[in-house]
Amino acid sequence: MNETAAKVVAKCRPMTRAEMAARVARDIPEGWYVNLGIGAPLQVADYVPAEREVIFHSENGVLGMGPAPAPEAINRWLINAGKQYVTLRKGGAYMHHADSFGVIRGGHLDLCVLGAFQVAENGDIANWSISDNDSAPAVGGAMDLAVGVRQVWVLMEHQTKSGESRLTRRCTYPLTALGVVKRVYTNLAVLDVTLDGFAVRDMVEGLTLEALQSVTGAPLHAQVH
Amino acid sequence: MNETAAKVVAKCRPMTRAEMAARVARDIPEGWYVNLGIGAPLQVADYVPAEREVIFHSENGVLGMGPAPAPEAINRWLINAGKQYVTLRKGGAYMHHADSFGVIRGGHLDLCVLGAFQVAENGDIANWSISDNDSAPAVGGAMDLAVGVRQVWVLMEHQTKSGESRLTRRCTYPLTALGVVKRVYTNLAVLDVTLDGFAVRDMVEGLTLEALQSVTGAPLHAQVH
Amino acid sequence: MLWVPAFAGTSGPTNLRMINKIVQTMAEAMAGIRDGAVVLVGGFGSIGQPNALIDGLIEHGAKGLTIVSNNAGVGRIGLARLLELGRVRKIICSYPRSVDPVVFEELYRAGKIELEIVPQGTLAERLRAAGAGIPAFFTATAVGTKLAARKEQREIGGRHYLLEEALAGDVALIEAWEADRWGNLTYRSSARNFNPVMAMAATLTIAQAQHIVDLGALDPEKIATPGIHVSRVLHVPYGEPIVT
Amino acid sequence: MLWVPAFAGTSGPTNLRMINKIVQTMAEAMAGIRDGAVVLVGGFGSIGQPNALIDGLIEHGAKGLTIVSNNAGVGRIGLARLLELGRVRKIICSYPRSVDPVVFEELYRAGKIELEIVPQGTLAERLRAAGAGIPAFFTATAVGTKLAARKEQREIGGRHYLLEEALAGDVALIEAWEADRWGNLTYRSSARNFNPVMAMAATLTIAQAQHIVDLGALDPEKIATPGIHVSRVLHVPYGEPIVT
Repeated sequence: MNETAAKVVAKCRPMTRAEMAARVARDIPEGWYVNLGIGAPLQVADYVPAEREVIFHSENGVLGMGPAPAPEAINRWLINAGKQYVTLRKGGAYMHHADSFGVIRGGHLDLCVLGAFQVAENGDIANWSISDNDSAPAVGGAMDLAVGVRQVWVLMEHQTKSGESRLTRRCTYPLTALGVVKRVYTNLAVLDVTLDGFAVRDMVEGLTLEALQSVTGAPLHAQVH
Repeated sequence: MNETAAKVVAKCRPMTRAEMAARVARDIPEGWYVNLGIGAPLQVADYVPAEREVIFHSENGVLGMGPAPAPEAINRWLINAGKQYVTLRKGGAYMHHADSFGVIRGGHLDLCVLGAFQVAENGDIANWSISDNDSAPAVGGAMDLAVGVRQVWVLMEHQTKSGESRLTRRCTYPLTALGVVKRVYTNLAVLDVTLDGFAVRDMVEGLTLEALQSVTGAPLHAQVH
Repeated sequence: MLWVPAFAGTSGPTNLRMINKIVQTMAEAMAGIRDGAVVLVGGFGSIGQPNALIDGLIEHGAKGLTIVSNNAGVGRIGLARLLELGRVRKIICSYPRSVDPVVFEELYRAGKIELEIVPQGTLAERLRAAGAGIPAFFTATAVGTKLAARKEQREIGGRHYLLEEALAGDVALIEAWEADRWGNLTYRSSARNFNPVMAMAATLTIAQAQHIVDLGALDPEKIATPGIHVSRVLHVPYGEPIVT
Repeated sequence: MLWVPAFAGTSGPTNLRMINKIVQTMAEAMAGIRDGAVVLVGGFGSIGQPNALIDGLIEHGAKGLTIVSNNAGVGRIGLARLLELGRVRKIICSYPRSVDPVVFEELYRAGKIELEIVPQGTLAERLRAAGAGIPAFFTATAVGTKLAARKEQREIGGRHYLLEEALAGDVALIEAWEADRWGNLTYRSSARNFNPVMAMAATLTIAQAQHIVDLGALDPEKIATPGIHVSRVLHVPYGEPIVT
């Protein structure tokens, strides 16, 4: 990393988790059917205004999921894929697991927002295991979502805690799916995955393309609007 | 056909359609899940006493089908596979076509009673088309039922109108399924399909094995009880 | 076309940009159906059959169609009329026979329509597979019969099976009992039949419904087709079906 | 064992030889489960999980089991307890991690339990396939990943797919909301999850239900598992589940 770039990165304020979730929420068109992966993506639902009709799906057979209930109004049989209590909006429906994954694999959802360890410039995603010798690998519904949903967006920190880029030329962690990611939201930028690799759609205030490149493990292109 | 045999056949009274249906009904154990093929087999339901719980399934998504309704109590959305109005018994349920054939193909039904053109001594059945040049072949659910249900019984006339045996060494009509028939109810006899071929279980009064053999296109064995 | 502006007069919209799949005219319901489309038509015989939408399709005028339906029409109305008008290139069904299959049989004998006979359970499963993202599956149905011709066969666990491919539609025509503006559907008794699997198997799913209800009025445990599988809903309160 | 004599005291039997799948004791519910059985266990986390039946299986004592379940248990109770007691040879699941997967992880690290990780949608579909008489199907899930190892791959219509086989159980343990004597079941909210597909995938399906209702009390449009997929029902009115 050259020094100027490093200074630029150091000076800008990365987005918080909440800001990242809000940014994703802002970009979801009204009327879309959306699945939110467990972890950070689940927060996205909190930032879609209630009067805007985005229909959330949860792998465990809930379509039309609403926000967390008030403590006195919890339905103890109604959870999301992250095993948190949720509500059902008017117009919501329940289905069994095979039907629920039929919705996923059959390409009926417009969007899935997933967390990830790494995303490669060819759209590959690694989000379920950090090693081939994982002590207890757990895949859940990630692979089904990644291949089945029409569009996959990833929400993740730009770098690991030790400073490595999570955006890479090729994934080094075990893959979840090949070439499926269309967009990445990080704490520093929003990037589209194009045939030419990562194209920067937006950056946090004060950041430059050069500075972003200095903390990114794959070549960046300026977005053509 | 030798003359004595012919006389014996001519003298005995073949069962009527109603008697054949009643005979099948008598042999269905209580608690069985049963599908009745369109045509003559549909009549079998009329001969199971109401207090005996046999659960009838219809391909078009009805489980727990009851008898025909009184004219003033017809539900115009409730028909059987033969497109006749039926009723739903207490405990009945509706399902869509894929689930309904999941019940069939998944081996969940104890018994299917089918009509047929021919049954061979190896259990092959031909019941959907009488020629490879059929003007408009129509298979319906016959092939699914024949391979999917745990036990297939056939209900048919012993001979064609022109006097040919419908029980044969090998089917000459287009096949519905291979080696699936376990029992045949005709207007003359009840026969099991065994590894050795047809074994006579019962005959109409006055008939002899020799006489029955004379009108049957495959070797008959006396049933070992 | 998942999202369309709400129309005044439908079940209490307060937000003009909310999801509203209910259309007001047959022309809107049929918009965009192209010549050559694969059209899935619900129903088992006349029960659960979307007769109004079939008439709408006749009016719409699309031709060169492939029709997927359990039956091939009765008499000279509805599906039979669509065939008679020469709009159908091919029909995929399990049971083209009926009490009066005159139109289909005339066309078939004259070589003017292609017929693909599919066992009823295989037909239902191929549609469900298309809806569920399963491109192909094995089934024991039709092994050893002439319907197995040119199909891949495989022994699995000592039994023989055929490979069958998913059957997707460009359009599905569905008959429902109740519907809401999100496209959630219920059916009545045995009128459910092929409708739910066809609804999920098509790109553009159009439902006619006897009753339009407010969002939230349908029991979420009882919705047989969730709205995600439905593109448009037309209110057609025609009353009782007639068995043909 | 589709037919068992009715017991006095159940929902109004007048015919002593009628179908009655309701059993009165846990011992009857568990009767016949053998060592080495493949046991499907419903639920997604603790919701829809048949905890009473799992405890009954522990009491019953069968060992060398293969457990098929989305998760691998939490803490040291229920499924985790079954594992800890050494009764489970192999577990087939999508997500063995939990807030407290201590027992599973200990056994797995010690090489005392075999693990087959299956993507959640593939797991649900393999179970559904077993129930629906589909021996194998293709899916795009897991193509190009290490979970594709040793699986047959095929290109269909320009896309790559893996062949997955049906997953049948000897036994299924199910949690339902309501049940009647024919074994018809309803579920509550998201507690439906794997239960309906597991119910249809096993030879012996045992359901625990919070409510036993009279035959005919369940809406036939709302029954999520028809009784044909259920062998035995045990009344377990335990109240509210706790998320773990």
